[in-house]
This record gives sequence, C-alpha cells and structure tokens, in this order.
Amino acid sequence: MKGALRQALTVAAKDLRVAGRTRDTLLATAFFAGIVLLVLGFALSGGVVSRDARLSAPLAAGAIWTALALAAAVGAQRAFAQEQEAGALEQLLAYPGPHGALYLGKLLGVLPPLLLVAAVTVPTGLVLFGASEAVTVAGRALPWAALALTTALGVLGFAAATTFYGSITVNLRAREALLPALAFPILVPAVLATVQATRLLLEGGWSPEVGTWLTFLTAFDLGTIILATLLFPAAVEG
Amino acid sequence: MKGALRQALTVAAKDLRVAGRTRDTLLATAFFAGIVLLVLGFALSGGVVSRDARLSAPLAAGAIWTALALAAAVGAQRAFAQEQEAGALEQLLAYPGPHGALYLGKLLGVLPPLLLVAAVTVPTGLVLFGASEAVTVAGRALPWAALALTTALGVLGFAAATTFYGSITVNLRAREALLPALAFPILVPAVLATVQATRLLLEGGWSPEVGTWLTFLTAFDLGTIILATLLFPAAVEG
Amino acid sequence: MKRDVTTTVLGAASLLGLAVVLGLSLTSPLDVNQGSLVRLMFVHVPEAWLSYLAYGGTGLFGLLYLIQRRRHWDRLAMASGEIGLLFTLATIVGGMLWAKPTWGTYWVWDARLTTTALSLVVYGGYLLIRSLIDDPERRARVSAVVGIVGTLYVPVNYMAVEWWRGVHQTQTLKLLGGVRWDAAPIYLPTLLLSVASFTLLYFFLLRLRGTLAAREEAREERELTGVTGLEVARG
Amino acid sequence: MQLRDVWLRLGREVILRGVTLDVPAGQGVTLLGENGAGKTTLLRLLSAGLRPTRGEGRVLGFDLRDSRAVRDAIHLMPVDGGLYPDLTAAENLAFALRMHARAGDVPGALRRVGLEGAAQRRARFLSAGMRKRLALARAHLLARPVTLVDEPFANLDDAGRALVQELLLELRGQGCSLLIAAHEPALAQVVAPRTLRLAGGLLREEARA
Amino acid sequence: MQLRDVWLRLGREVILRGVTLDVPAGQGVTLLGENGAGKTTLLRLLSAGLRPTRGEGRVLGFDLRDSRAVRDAIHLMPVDGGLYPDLTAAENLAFALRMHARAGDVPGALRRVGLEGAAQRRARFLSAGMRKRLALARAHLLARPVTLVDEPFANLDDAGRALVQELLLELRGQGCSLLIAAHEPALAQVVAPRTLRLAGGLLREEARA
Ligand code: HEM
Ligand SMILES: Nc1ncnc2c1ncn2[C@@H]1O[C@H](COP(=O)(O)OP(=O)(O)OP(=O)(O)O)[C@@H](O)[C@H]1O
Ligand SMILES: Nc1ncnc2c1ncn2[C@@H]1O[C@H](COP(=O)(O)OP(=O)(O)OP(=O)(O)O)[C@@H](O)[C@H]1O
Ligand SMILES: [Mg+2]
Ligand SMILES: [Mg+2]
Repeated sequence: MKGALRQALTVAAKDLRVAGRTRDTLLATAFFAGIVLLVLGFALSGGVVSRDARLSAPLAAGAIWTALALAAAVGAQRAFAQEQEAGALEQLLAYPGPHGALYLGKLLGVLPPLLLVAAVTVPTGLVLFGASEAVTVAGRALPWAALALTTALGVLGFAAATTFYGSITVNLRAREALLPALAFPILVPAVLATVQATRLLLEGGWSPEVGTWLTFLTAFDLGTIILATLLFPAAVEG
Repeated sequence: MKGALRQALTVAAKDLRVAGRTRDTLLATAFFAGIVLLVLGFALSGGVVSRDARLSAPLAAGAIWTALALAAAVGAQRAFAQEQEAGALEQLLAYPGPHGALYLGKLLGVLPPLLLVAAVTVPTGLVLFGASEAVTVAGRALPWAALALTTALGVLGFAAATTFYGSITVNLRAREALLPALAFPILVPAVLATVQATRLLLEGGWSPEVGTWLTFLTAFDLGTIILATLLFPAAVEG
Repeated sequence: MKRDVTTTVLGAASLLGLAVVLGLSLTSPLDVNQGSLVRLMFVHVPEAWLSYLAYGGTGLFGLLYLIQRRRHWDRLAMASGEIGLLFTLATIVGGMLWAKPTWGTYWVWDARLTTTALSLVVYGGYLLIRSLIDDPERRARVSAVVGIVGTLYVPVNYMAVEWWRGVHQTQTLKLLGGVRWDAAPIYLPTLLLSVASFTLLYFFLLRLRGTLAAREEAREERELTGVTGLEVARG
Repeated sequence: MQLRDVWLRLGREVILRGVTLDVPAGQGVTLLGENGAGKTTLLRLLSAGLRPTRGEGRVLGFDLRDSRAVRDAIHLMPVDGGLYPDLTAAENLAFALRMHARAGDVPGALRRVGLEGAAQRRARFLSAGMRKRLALARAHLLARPVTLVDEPFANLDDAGRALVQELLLELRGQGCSLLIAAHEPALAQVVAPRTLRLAGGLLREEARA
Repeated sequence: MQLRDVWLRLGREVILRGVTLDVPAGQGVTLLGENGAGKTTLLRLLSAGLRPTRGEGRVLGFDLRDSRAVRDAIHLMPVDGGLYPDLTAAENLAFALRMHARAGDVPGALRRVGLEGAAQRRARFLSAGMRKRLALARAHLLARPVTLVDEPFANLDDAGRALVQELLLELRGQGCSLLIAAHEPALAQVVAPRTLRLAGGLLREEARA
C-alpha cells in the first residue's frame, strides 16, 4: 500500500517535472479551453442572450464546464502520449507494483496543470458571459470559495475519467478525437452537477441545493477514481 | 511550382490514407463533433426549446462552431503529432522542394474529413437547437446555399489557422517559448466572422451584413494560408 | 450444423408474445389525454427496457470475461452491445415520432432524451473501440473495461427524469422506494406482457448473434492458423 | 526461467510456435536469430509485457500470468532504451530507482558508463550510443535477479561494447540470470556462454561457435 | 561535398569545432568516432537539417544554406529509420518515391531486402532489423547523388549486414557519393574505403586498418 502510494507520487512528480519543462500539456489544454470560450463568447454575447441575467448564468456555467471537460480530455491524452513516445509506456508498465498506482500517479500529474487552466477559465468565463456583472448588479458578492470548491471537485472528476480513458486510447488510431468521444458521455453527470452548482451559486449564492449537487459530485469523483483504479490494470496489461 | 503542388498532394494523400484506411479518424472526429453538440445542447439550453429565432440562432451558431472549431483543432493536432512520432518530421523536412508545400499538404489532408463532418454537424445542429424550426415558423426558408458557403469558408479558415498553430507547436523550441500562446489570437477573426455570419443568416436570411462578414472571412482565409505558407519554413526549421 | 433447439424455442416464444401484445394493445381502450397514441407506450417502454437490459448484459459479460478470460463472454458482450444500440435507436426514433404529436416537436433538450442519445454514443464508442483493436485478446479486455464503465450510465439515464426535471414522463412504474403504478390500471397487464416478450426477444437475439460471432471467429482462426494446429476458438 | 510449449500470436502473425526453455537461476543465455525471428517478442513475453496465446511459463517460480510478481523480479532493457526524452539522464535513472523503491548511486552509475558530462542533458538530446549507455546504466543499477537485454551492442563504439560486457559480467557475478538477444554472438557469448537460436518460431540449442 | 572550418553549437554544447572536409563526387567515406562524438550531427548538418554556427559548406556545388538545392541532391538514412509507423512498408517506400517525384519498383525493392512477406505490415509492427532494412531499401530506391548513412549495420543479422554492403556498393557503382557513420569499421570500409575519425569536434584522416 505504502509502496503503491510512493509509486503514484513518483510518477506524478515525474509528469509534473516534464510538464514544467516543456509546457506542452499546459499549452494544449489552455488552447482547447480557449477555443471553446472564444467561440461561445462571440456567438452568445452581444445578442438578446447576454442582457438577461437569468440566461447568462446557465450559459456561463455551460460554456465554462464544456471548456474544462475538453481541457481535461486533452490533458489526459497528452499525459499518455508522452509515455508512448520512445516506448516509455511499456517500460512504465514493467515496473513492479500494482498498475492501479500508475493510474493514480497519472491522475495526480494531470491535475495541477488542469487546475491552473481552470483557475483562469472560470473567472474569464464569468466575466465574458456577463455572469459576474449580473451578480454584482444584483447586489451580491460572487461566492468565490464555493465556486472554487465546485471547480476543484469538477476538475477532479473530469481528470479522473479522462485519465482512465487516456490509458485505453493511447495506442489506438485517431486517439485525439476518440478520447473525448469516449469520455464525454461518462462525464455528463459530472458536467451537469457542476453546471447546476455553478448556476445556482451565480443565481443565488450558497443554498442546500448546491450542497446536494456538490455531494453528488464528490460521490461521482470517488466512484470514478475507485472504479478506474480497479479497472486500469485490465485496460493496460499486455 | 508544379512540383510543390504534387508534394502537397502527396502529403495530403498520405495523411488521408493514414486517416482513412479504417475510416477511424473520420468516425472518431464525427463522433467527437456530435458529442460536443449534445453536451453543449444540454448544458446551454437547460431544457427549453425556443421558437424564438433571436434566442435559438446564437445558440445554434455557437454550438455548431464550437464543435467544428474543436474538430479542426483536433485534426490539425493529429496531423502533426503523426509526423513527430518516430522522427518522421525531420525526414519529411528533408525531402526536396519548398517547405511551404508541406503546410499546404497538411492543410489539404485536414480539410476533407472536416468538411464531411461539417456537412453532418451543421444540419444536425440546426435541427437540435430548433434553429431550423424557428426559421420556418418565421415563414422563411433556411438559406442553405449561403449557409453552405459560410460553412466551407469557416471550416477552411479554422483549418488553416489551427494547422498553422499546430506547425508552431511541433517545433520543440517554439513550444517551450510560449510562442503558441502568442499565435492563439490568429483564430479570433475566423471565429468572429463565421459565428456572426451564421447567426445573421439564421436570424434574418441573406443581408449585406452577411456579405461583409463573408468577404472578410474570405480575405482572412487567403491571408492565413499565404502567411502560413510563407512562415511555415521558418517555424519548423531546426 | 446442429440445430439449436433453445434458440428456436426462444425465437418462437418471443414472436408469440409479440403477436399477443399486438392484439391486446389494438383492443385496449383509449387514454383520456393521449387517445390512441397511448398504444405507442407498449412499444416504446419495452424497447427502452430492452436496451437497458442489453447494456446491463454488456457490462455483466464484460466483467465475467475479465474474471474468467473466456472468449465466449466477450462474444456475448459484443452481441449485447449491438442489440442495445439497435434498440436505443428504436427507442429514440419511436420516441421522436411520439413526441411530435404530444409535445409538438421532435426533439427537446430534456434530460431523459439527452441521456438516451448519449447512451447511444456510449455504446457507439464501445463498438468503435472494438473495431479499432485487431488483437482479439486485447480487444476483449479493453472493450470489457469500456463496457463495464458504460453500464454505469444506465442508472444515470433511468434517474435522469428525477434529477433534472424536464418534459419527459417520470417513471410511471416506480421501482425505487416501493413499487407503484401511476397510470390507468388497464394498461398494466399489456405493458407487462410486452416487456416480458421483449425480454425473451433479447435472449433470442443474444443467442443468435453470439452463435454467429462464434462461427465467424472460428472461421477466421482456421484461416489464420490452418496448418499450425493452433487451437480453434478458445473458450 | 521456464517456458513450456509457448505459442504467441500478434495481429495476424503467429510469432512463437511452441517455445520451450529452461534457464537455471544465474545462467547467462545468448539468444540469436534472424531479423524478425521473434527475439524481442520472446523477451517481452518473459517480462510479462505480452501474454502467451497458449502454453505457460514461470519466472523464478512465478507464473507468467501473475504479472505483478514477475515484474518485481525482472528487468528488460529494450532496444530503444525506453527512456523519457524530456527527463535528463540523471533524472531517468533516479526515476527508475524510485519506482523500484531502491537507493543507488546515480552519479556513480553515470560515471561508470561515461556519461558524467551529460548527466543534466535530456535523453532527447543524447546520441544513440549515449542512450544505450544510459539504459545499460539503469539495468546495472537495478540489478534485477533476471535481466533481459535486447541488442546491447548495437549503436555502441568499441569501448562501449567492452563496457557492456564488463557490466553484464558484473551482474552475472551478483547471481543474476541474463538473457541477451544480440546479433553479435562472439561479443555476447563472453558474458552468456549458453547459446540458443530462434528460427521459425522454435528455439534450438546451439553449440558455441 | 566540402566543409570549411565548420563550427556547430547545439544547446549549450559545441559539437563541431572546425571541421574541414573534402569528398570528391562518387567517393565512399567511412566516418568513425566515439559515442557522442558528433557523427550524427555532422550528417544532419550535411543534409541541411542543421545550420552551421560558423563556417561554410557546399554539397555538389550548392551552398549548405541553400537548403532547397541541397535537399534535392541528398538523402540521409537516419538511425531510427524515420518511417511512418502507421503506413505499411510498401506505402512508406511509395511515399518517399512520390515526394522525390520518382518512379521505382517498390515490390522489387522490398524483395531485395527480404521484406516481401511484410509489405502490407505497418512499420510500427516491424522488428528493429526489419525497419532498418526498410530504410535501406528506401535509400537504395532513391539513389540520391549523395547518400548519408547513419549506422547501417546496427540491429541487423549477418545476412542483413552483407545486404547493406551489397546495396551500398551498388549505389557507389551508380556514381553516388557515400558517407557512412558506423561503429563497424571493417564492415563499412568494404564499401567506403576512405576513413575519417571525428574526435573532439575535429575530423582526422585515418589510415585503413
Ligand atoms: C426522442 C424521444 C424519447 C426518448 C429518447 C425516450 C426515451 C425513453 C427511455 C430511455 C425510457 C425508459 C426509461 C424508464 O423506463 O424509466 C422511456 C420511458 C417512457 N417514455 Fe419515453 N422517450 C421519448 C419520448 C417519449 C414521449 C413523447 C412520451 C410520451 C408522451 C414518452 C413516454 C414514456 C413513458 C410513459 C415511459 C415509461 C416510463 C416508466 O414507466 O417508467 N417518451 N422513454
Ligand atoms: N503487434 C504486432 N503485430 C503484428 N506483427 C508483429 C507485431 N509485433 C511484432 N510483429 C512481427 O513479429 C515478428 C518478430 O518481431 P521481433 O521484434 O520479435 O523480431 P526480432 O527477432 O527482435 O528481430 P530483430 O533482430 O530485427 O530485432 C516480426 O515479423 C514482426 O513484424
Ligand atoms: N539538440 C541538442 N542539444 C544539446 N546537445 C545535443 C543536441 N543534439 C545532440 N547533442 C549532443 O551532441 C553530441 C553528439 O551527438 P551525435 O548524435 O552527433 O553523436 P554520434 O557521434 O552520432 O554518437 P553515436 O555514435 O552514439 O550515435 C552528443 O553529446 C549529444 O548529447
Ligand atoms: Mg528485436
Ligand atoms: Mg549517431
């Protein structure tokens, strides 16, 4: 158990070191998140849509979380593509210890860049879609802490699912498109929970309903991580 | 000149063969675009279908073009990732002839699957988001020809811009220098023009304003392709 | 080739059941709100039920494969996935035809509808993955994993109407928290019989497709390893 | 190390057609065979990277299907090194050690293979021979009871080849079993005298040249 | 082929420190040197894949900086083959031919290097030696006036090595200049008798052993 944890941390540390060095993952994830915000921002702002506060909250939430789900898929794909280059993946799988630990390590390595991207995407999205404005106009303050918690839980869930699928698609053809296509449907409950929580937070601040969604999200995260850790060995073994 | 064209076609044919041998890339990309539509549809419209063209048009335009922009980005990314694997990029650059032809080849290889995907995504998106219905309710016919033209120009613009972006990120040194982040804004004009033209077409059919946007889009497409063809050699050279 | 009695019996039984359901539904009284459209329920609901069943089967057979590593389970999982996809498609098309007269539109962004469309994608992805992997062992393993995760999607689809209120009917027959039937009692027997016939149909199709796949695999194996004498179609 | 009538299929190709192998602990074996004979495939099978289609095998008493136990005991040095291109030479070694939960003298190992000057250079920027040396340093540092080596002499200069022999001999001295796939029988047999040849998917004992 | 006092820096490393080289057309040269001496780097420089930091060079009369003209005349067979993993062996050759606007007998070339059975297999699934053979077939098909070969003998079995010698000799017979970087002087000198050694960033003529 302790050995597995140490392995997970070793893998994560290695991935983070490489990520810091090449900035490859960060750029790719930011790129995709950026495109989503850009397109939706242009399409939805300026018309009828943005002037109505009741409309702007769900839009902002939807756009932000679609962008982040995509970014997670891209990040996870990079994480495994990196291993694949120069046959290092086969070497990684040949180390002793449970393969589940490798999944956890990869997940831990994927998370920090994603959280970084999220930390930029969420505020940008809120401003871009006029949600932050709508909130302040209504005389409330943005519930930053609750938003941050929602973001963290949501990103964790996205990363957990996409990292798992990343291990499956890494040596398939057309993996760039395949990974999001496979992972997204599974992500839908998480996307919905985050969208609803974000929307509620924007519309009226903290409420018990938000709490319910966040509990659901936590359950989703835990369930995904546990299931993925158990199934990962079967997915990658020779 | 004729040699360069032949090379561009050879590279495109090779990419299409890798993509098309098993229809994998096409399938996966179409799948991917479909998923984005579904997720956005659910995340954005929150259960209300609106017969109001002023509401449905921006949503439809936003969702369709998010899906297509992402598909283009995925395609371009794939096109260069392929080369990079196993040192084939260096070999590709060592073939005789102008390097600009390689950019054109990559672009031509990315385009056909994208156009195919667009041909499915656009009508599907219009139906799913109620835009086609809203238009008919308003007693107008959908301006198919103009939409097709916009789609073709938009897809070309996205493909040209994302392929150029991809060519920058394959270069190790550029990637590490955050140069790609600087190249991101080249996407802005394409997104703006395409989305606005689509929205206007859905809201009120053909108008001189649409014409302006399409002219702008054509200029952007040409400009990007020419600029990228000229800059590509510098972007990839050792 | 030996005649497969079980398959024949299953096929005959499900056909008989469907015929009876057809008769019953055509003679059933009209609904106060829906008129004759209510009869669509006898197709729509069992179709949806069958697709759930099939997805459950894909996950279950996948799990069995991972435990026992017998190719037999893999073939069944694939058969089940295909059947599920087919009937999801039928549910959606049927539902859309029902939606036009009742809701006035073919499609709305309702939770149930969206999640149903997404389950189409989940199992489309399952079959897509299968088509991308050549090595049979790896294909079986990876698709088992994908199938198991995909099955978790069924409860999401089932609960979608509860979690996100939309226009779609909530569960008329409540299963969670005490069985309850919210519609006119007259429809219940017909619906139950229809569901039972569709369940038989599932097992019939499963056997049929499984046998076909086994034959296909055996032939392929013979072609590949003909002279080498590598065992034919393990498991 | 034991294999009993192992068959292996990859894609549409049957690569191994009934391989039987017995290697007592501590023995050194040279594996010869033409290009495409299946040497690399056999090594991957032994390191639990591939599952046999039929037949069975044991490594140090563990069934090959018990991949975790096998991976604990074995190290495969692949042809292309299996290094992380964007980690430095030193980081690559440190990573391998930590994954095995072992301590080791990384600078010393690098010095041993003549890479002390390139310790802080990324593996991506190492020359082919330097990458081979780095992979060798890793195999030597880890010193697993069973070490499989794929073409250790390729890409190396004469000094490098002597170094491979020296380090592999040291490994054998520590009681490790060695299985060396190579196209240089003369060089490999110095370290691993017993010689097997893979041909037509079958393994045959070969007299020392 | 001419180089005049060429210096080259990569990253923080100075690899070439004043290399001067004269190779008349049609000559065969063997390039020796320790691991990391800079042989591969020198070949990449000559194929216009890298630019000299200082100094200048010409290939067939074209300045090295005129990369287009140089690329037209030269072919570099890299260590790792530079093949598309997802194209089949035959497609890889056909692609190279079309990029050079040449026609050639692809099945014949594959037969020549013993890959007729693997023509429809993707390069990803070829063994190390088979990939080398495929890269060799490509170099032989293209038959550029100047052909640079990086470690042609590595990863090959004995038959493969003889094949390399045979095909490279044929190329020389057609009047191509050859520059072969290798760690097997005896094998390379059969094809390319003139021998140069790269050491400390400088190139020195070496008497034939
Ligand atoms: C595209 C359109 C539709 C789709 C994709 C769809 C999908 C589904 C699915 C997956 C189920 C099974 C879930 C369950 O048993 O709880 C279901 C059940 C049901 N659907 Fe639909 N449906 C659609 C349209 C409609 C329409 C228009 C109506 C009626 C106005 C309708 C009425 C029902 C009813 C009554 C049930 C049974 C609920 C129960 O007894 O639990 N559906 N539908
Ligand atoms: N995944 C695969 N699918 C199909 N064929 C494969 C696959 N992997 C390997 N092969 C084939 O298996 C055969 C053996 O390959 P292997 O790499 O084991 O050869 P090798 O003996 O190591 O050769 P070399 O001396 O050239 O390294 C080759 O013909 C190769 O094409
Ligand atoms: N991009 C780079 N940045 C920094 N150093 C580099 C780079 N590329 C190569 N080097 C260094 O240049 C030196 C020469 O490398 P090169 O590949 O030319 O050697 P070589 O003579 O081909 O060796 P081998 O016989 O092992 O193939 C090595 O020390 C290598 O680390
Ligand atoms: Mg090999
Ligand atoms: Mg070299």
